[in-house]
Amino acid sequence: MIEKLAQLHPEIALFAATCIVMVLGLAKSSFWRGMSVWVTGLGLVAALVLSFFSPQTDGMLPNSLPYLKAMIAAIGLMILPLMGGTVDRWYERTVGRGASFDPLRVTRGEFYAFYLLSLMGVMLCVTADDLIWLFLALELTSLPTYIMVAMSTPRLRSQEAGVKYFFLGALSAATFLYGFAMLYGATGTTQLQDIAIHFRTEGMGLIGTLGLVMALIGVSFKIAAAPMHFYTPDVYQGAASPVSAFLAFAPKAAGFVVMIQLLSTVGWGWGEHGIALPEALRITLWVIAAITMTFGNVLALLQSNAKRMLAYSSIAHSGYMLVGLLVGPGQGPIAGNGLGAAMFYLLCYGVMNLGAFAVLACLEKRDEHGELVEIETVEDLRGLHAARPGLAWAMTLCALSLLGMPPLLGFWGKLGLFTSGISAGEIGLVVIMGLNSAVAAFYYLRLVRAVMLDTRDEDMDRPALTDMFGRRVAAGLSAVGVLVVVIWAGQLQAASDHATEVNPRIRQFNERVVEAEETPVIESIARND
Amino acid sequence: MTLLVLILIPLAGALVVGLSPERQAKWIALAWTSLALGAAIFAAFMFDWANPGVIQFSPKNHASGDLTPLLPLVPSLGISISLGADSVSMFLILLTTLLGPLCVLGSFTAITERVKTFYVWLLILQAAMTGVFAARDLILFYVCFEFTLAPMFVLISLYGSTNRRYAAIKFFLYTFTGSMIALAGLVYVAWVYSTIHNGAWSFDIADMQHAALTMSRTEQTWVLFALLAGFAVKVPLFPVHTWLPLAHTEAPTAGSVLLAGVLLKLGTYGIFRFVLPFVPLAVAEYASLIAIISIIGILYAGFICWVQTDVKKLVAYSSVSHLGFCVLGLVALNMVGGAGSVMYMINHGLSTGALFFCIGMMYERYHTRSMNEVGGLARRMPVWSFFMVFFTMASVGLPGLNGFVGEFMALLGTFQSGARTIGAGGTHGPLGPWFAAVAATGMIVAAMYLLYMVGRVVFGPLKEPDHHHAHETLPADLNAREITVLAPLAVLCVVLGVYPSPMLRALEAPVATTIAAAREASSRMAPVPMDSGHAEVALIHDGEASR
Amino acid sequence: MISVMQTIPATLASHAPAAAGAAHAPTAPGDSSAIWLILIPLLPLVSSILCGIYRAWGVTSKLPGYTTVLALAVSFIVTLTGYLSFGGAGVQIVHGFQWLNISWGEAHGQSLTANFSLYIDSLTWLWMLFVTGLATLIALYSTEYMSEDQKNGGYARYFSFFSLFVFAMSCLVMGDNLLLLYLGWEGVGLCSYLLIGYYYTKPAAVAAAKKAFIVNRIGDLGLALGMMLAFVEFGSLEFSEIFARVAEIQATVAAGGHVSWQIEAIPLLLMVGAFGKSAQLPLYVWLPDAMEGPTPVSALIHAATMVTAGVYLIARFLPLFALNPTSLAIVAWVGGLTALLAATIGMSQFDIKRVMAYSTVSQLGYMFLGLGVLTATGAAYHVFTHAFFKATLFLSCGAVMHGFAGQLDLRKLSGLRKLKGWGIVTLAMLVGCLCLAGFPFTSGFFSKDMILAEAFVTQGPGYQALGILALITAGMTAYYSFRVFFRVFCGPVEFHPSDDHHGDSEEEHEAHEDAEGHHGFHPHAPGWAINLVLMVLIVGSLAAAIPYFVDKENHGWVGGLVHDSTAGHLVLPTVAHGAEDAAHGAEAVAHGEGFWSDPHKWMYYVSGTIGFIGIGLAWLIHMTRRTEAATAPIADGLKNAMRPVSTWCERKWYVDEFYDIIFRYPLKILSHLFYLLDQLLVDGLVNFAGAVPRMLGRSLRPSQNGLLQSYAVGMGGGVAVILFIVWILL
Amino acid sequence: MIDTALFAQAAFPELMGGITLYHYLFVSAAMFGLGVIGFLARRNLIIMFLCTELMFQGAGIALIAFSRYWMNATGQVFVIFVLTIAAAEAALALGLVVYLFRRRHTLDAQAWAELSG
Repeated sequence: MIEKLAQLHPEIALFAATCIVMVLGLAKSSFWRGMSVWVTGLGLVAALVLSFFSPQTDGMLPNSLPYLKAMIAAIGLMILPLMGGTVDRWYERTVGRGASFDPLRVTRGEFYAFYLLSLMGVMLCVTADDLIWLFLALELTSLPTYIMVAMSTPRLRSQEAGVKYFFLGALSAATFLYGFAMLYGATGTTQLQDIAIHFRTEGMGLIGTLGLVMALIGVSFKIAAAPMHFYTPDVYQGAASPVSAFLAFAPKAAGFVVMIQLLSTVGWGWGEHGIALPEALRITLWVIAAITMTFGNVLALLQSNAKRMLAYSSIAHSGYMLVGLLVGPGQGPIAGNGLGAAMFYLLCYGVMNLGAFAVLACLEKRDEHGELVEIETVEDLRGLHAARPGLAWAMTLCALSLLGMPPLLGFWGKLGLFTSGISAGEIGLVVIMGLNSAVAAFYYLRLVRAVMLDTRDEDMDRPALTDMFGRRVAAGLSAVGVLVVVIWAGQLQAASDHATEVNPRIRQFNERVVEAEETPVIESIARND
Repeated sequence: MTLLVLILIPLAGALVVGLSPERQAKWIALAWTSLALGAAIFAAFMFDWANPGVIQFSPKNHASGDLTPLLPLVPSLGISISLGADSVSMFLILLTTLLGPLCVLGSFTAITERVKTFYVWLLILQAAMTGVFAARDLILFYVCFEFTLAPMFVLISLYGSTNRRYAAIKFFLYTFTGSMIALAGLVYVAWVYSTIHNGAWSFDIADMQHAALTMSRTEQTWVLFALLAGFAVKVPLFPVHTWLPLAHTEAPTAGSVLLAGVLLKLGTYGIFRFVLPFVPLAVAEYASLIAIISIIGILYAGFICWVQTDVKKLVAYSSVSHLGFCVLGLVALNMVGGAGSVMYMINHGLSTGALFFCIGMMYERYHTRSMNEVGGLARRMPVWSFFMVFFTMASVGLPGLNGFVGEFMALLGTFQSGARTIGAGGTHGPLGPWFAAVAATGMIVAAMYLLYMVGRVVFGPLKEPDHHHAHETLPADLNAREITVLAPLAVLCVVLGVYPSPMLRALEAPVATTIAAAREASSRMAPVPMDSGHAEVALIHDGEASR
Repeated sequence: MISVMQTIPATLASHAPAAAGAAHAPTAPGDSSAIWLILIPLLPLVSSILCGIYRAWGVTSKLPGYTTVLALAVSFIVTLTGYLSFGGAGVQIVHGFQWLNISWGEAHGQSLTANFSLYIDSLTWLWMLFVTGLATLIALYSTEYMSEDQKNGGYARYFSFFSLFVFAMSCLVMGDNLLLLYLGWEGVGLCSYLLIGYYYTKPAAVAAAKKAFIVNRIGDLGLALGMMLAFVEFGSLEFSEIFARVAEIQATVAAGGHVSWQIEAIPLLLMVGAFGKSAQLPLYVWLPDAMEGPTPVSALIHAATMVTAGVYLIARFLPLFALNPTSLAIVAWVGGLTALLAATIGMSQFDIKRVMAYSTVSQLGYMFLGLGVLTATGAAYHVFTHAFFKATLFLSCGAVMHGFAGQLDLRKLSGLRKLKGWGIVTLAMLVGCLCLAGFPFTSGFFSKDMILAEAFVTQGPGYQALGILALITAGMTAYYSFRVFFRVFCGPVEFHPSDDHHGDSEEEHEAHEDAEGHHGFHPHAPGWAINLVLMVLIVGSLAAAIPYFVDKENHGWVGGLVHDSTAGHLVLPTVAHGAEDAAHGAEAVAHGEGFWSDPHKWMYYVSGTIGFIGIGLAWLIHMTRRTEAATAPIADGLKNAMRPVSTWCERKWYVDEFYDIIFRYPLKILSHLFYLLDQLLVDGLVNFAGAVPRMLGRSLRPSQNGLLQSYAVGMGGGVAVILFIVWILL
Repeated sequence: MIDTALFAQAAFPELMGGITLYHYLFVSAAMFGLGVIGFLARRNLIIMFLCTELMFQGAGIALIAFSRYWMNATGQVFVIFVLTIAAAEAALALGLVVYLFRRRHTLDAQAWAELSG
């Protein structure tokens, strides 16, 4: 039991930080309330450090803990400076001007608590090796985000986004719960290992397959894949930019990890090369990936609103990562590993997407009611290079990296997907991905041109820079990351390949089954308790 | 190591220019590009011309003697920064580094606002282009090949003329889509390599060349069309050329010169370096198709030039027509054709680049490119007219100047390829005399449209736009700076026209190695019967080699 | 790049140039190659560059003129000494430097070598003598003729192009391989473009220059393809190798072998190049328009040297042509028909330079006829004599034009003979016309006679009819040459200066003219340079008859030269035609005795009488009862009588319009069509491909209508569809 | 010592033997279906939330049925967690609905359609 606990050290660190932050949030002196951000940061750093020491699990992805948890903590740390000043900035100002402090009105503590809880949920998904654990972890990831979206800005549109996100989230939760139920029904256990073995020995059966597919589709709500993508643009537009940035990474990471674990119960030992998913599942995922990519890119073309455009682009990027999932661990020791490529792309996407949202978060303008509001449309971004060259260069680098322009990080992520896609023989999907990134080039270039190349005639009101210094740090971090992380691209790719090795025991099991040699059922039941 | 220095100098220059004040930007840019040129010439001295076919300047590990990469980038995929150059790359690098300083010098008065950004991106573009020609690793080649898009996009968008935004977007998207498909083809070949070497990936050009030969004919056909999709757009070959006239008319002078001088050569260099060695069977089989496309391109673009009123669009279409010859020479699959097309790449870079300089100088004075508004400038600008007529004659392919050498050898290569049955001079190959005969009519069309342009712009009664007033800084005719831009190009045109044999000598070895596989494949096919008239290829046996 | 050039030769010196002067050239190889012969092409090049530099410095004195004359004179002297010291049967191969060589194997056909080196045999001496000689004279003539343009820098530009032309012509004639010949070929094309377009402010001149270059380019295409086929066939471009191969083929042919059709195709292609350059039937349209250039240019390029390049090419490769008798027949017939056509047009022109231009085309027709009927000697000799007397005619027309402010219309000039100072010009015109008409014992008479005689001797398809046609043309030539002489130089004195003066220096000239008013205008007689040159040319034209009598046994001095050169040895494939198989060229055995049976004998008298008839007719029509310059009653009467024919002749048989309708306009429409196609279809397709994602986006957009329930419907529907598909696929 | 397995069997005398696993699955599927249809059809936010609860309970019933079928307690443990999560969502949903009502004074889902396109 103790060694099981060792796997949860990072989560424990986060949980401790959550408790402290909750309390600090209500402190009387504004200094201590301000400290809640730093405690969150401290918690994340602790989690980052502890995650490197996390041992090997016997779940579906045995040695995925260090890489994935470190990635989640690191990207969480990069998003944190962006989060500063999202909630009750006005209330703090009024308190600063002497109004009496009313603990009920202060929400900053809860906000950071929710942030930490959600990240903890994602980490729990990584360590999960049981359906119940998965269900709880997924719910823990998404429930805090519903609230964060609703409370992110005092404007009406955040509430609308919150409503949509909550209700559709609940619908998807019910779907994948039902899927889990059917999986449990088909195999009699909720341990992923045993489900895998059961699928190996008795095959999947109707309920098993339908259950797995329903679970996959339910979870694909988190990564905004094809049928479940409807909420994304409205929620990203409604929520404040920092929260949208968070939404673009955390649930997506949780979604992908859970889908990998679910898919690895079935294993990639099928198909004529023995490296593909079962035919029905492969075709479904193929169709979902293709539709997701195309929907995301095609709809983003028409957008004049930058946040909606980045929302659609996040759908498209999920489509690209699905290609990696479809390919699976591949049979080559390293390069053919689709899962590794997908996880490495997730890291790249986390870094570069953050920058785009950060630049939007940095700028404010007065809307028709006269109050300061974050900028949204591409029109507001025009001529940024004249006023704020630093931010303009950050947006350009992130947009070009999202596009896949070679020397930047995005290209190396996409290259990993290309090589693994082709090595698995999915040339059709790879060509679709190529064409899609060409279509994507159009709207990313519109961003680059608006920011770098257009000039702004003076009479239009120029968006002012917010006083939140943290947001500019986040933008800077992301821009530098896009340029500098390329140097360690090799090591990171290798680490993510190593992390996504499907449990050798299952793998040998797969091979053994391929030779159709029977394993004694009793031995598996005995291990059950 | 020297090649890495060649790439880093322009990048360092870009950094320094970026930090320097706006006024000195152009002089610093000139200094750095000249430094790059000096380094390139020094590298040319160091290059061992005795055996030009060998890849030089790349570090060898002492034990096995084969090439070790400079700096491993993504070890799991075998991607590394490995540089090396044979004589073909050497010449193209020299062309790039020569055009660099000239472009900077040429745009002193042309670029007045946002000068710093212009020179920063110009230097980055030069670094990327040098990188392309020096890369021995496929992904490094692809990275630089793609990265030339960004500076060009900025140069056209910021410094172009009327509808530059549309031109920039179209240029970027067109090439980007093509190269995405080419990437799929290249990765496929790398994957074939990994299946042979049980999972060890490598993107080194030499390794992939060995692996590519084991591909079956159908695989090679798919890879051929994938690679062609990417490189044909860059050349540009006939159906995919519509971005070039738009990009040229909207690009600033320096942009146009580099676009015509070097960027178009990326496509032909790509075909030379990757398509011929990687997919010899498919090239041998589809060579006649590619030849037909390039011949259509020659005549089609030639006739279009004849009815143009915009000078820059005319010269742009002429590049489409001229590069048709270059590709024709490549697919002739013999030494004369191959060497001719490489010569053509360099000569076209010099003569068309110079033509764009001349048009740029005229544009600076009269702010119009339409031949209806301006004409008979010989009276007003005699020195400019001399250079204009000189470079027109070079690009028309007048013997004694450089255009002729490339054009004649490409045509002779096409003529003799597949004419082995006629006589001793013939070689095995997919094309034949009929191809050369039709392509040669392109020489007449070239004379028609180029003399039409010279007749309208240089000769004839003087006609100046009505609102024309003498330019404040520029004298009526060329000043010293402008002459120093054009003079070296003119001298080179003459030198390469009169004494190209050392260059041809240097090209023999690399061209031989590149076309060896494809030529051997085409000779295995039935020799093209001369009197059958059409180049119908009968396959003796299928090149199916099981993996 | 430049430094690379220096480093490369240092390490590459090992590649010795291909063995020049291969042992098995048809005639014994000359002794050590005299390197100083390189001076002949080099000097004009140097003077061209010098004049270019003068132009850059804005020199306005006559310095460029004199530099050119000096350079060409020295070059002529070098040619003369070269001829005198080497002139013999031998072939000189003088090696310059490696121009173009690349090799891909050791076997015979596996290397392309083309060097800047000279191949000098007797044919070359013949050509170079009159090229450099005439060039020097005409250069001297132009120093005065072009004097008005000294101020605006045109002078230096003119002489730079002039000497560049001579360089290109010498490369053409003395080239050691086909590629150098091609360089000269296109070089003279370029120089004729630049010189015709000398008065570039006149749109007509620019159009004429463009027309000349493009029509020449069409011819060059034929030459290029012929050259490539020759390389593929013979494995090399060098003359020594080619003639060696031809010798072998001649051996097989003599033994009754059959010549492959590729070898037969080579002469046909080379012929196209010759027709383009020497303005023969299909491609002659550019020569008459080339008169837009200054007159000395017309004299040198369009009468004496450039147009003979075609003749030189066929003469040089006569053994190759002989292998394919049909090609010779075509050459003969094209020559004959061109001569006839040009003569008919020449008779009806009023501009004396146009008349001379058409007479050049006609005389070239004769030369090709001569080559066609296998008398290379006759053709070469006619080239030699024609060069002199045509130059005389052109330069005297130039003197008239120079004197009368650009007036060239024979209806506006009359009785120049009686004006003071015009004696030499009249004499020159008279001698020129006599030689042109083939007046007995003039040089023209002997050279044309040899060609006419051969037409009746050689057996060939319809050669007799061709001979008769040639005789009729000879009559017409006599008529139109003396028509010009009588109308312009004889009869009542009357002259009207033309308004448009040649060249762009109109401003000063208007001032000069209006001050004087119409009758006050007095022509300024030619200066010393023009008169001197005309006198030399008169002597030259008359002296050109002398070579006919020297070295009698192989038809005169020219015959000797031709016999020693490669053109001398002809082997006719016996299969082609006629029983008579003896190699005809050299011996011309008179197969029957009797006066009428030997064409050579009766041709003297027949062509002489035809010449007289022509001159008499010209006198009758143009001199009797003519009171003023404008009208000649009988001529005008005759013209109205044959109304349709004369107008057709005057309108140059509408050939230009015919070409426009057949080629230019359809191509123009085609290119507009292509441009439209390019913008609509090709670009349209690309834009459509660009718009597809946008359209797809617009159709999918309603799915995001903001309603919570519609999203739920989408999601639920999606799940149901996927489950259904999976259920089916299971 | 009574064998628990037998005891369970005994609790269902033959008379009621007719009810098999598939009846339960049918009921749970029906509840799940009704939940989805209710979610789509009704416009009131609270009703829609109740429909999601219905779907959760549907899944719960399925779990209980399977637990009975596989004779192990995992299913029931799962249901307990499902109930806790459902409770958490209920708290959150009602909090959200109250907050919305105060802002928009209506519970109609159609009211929230500002963000679109």
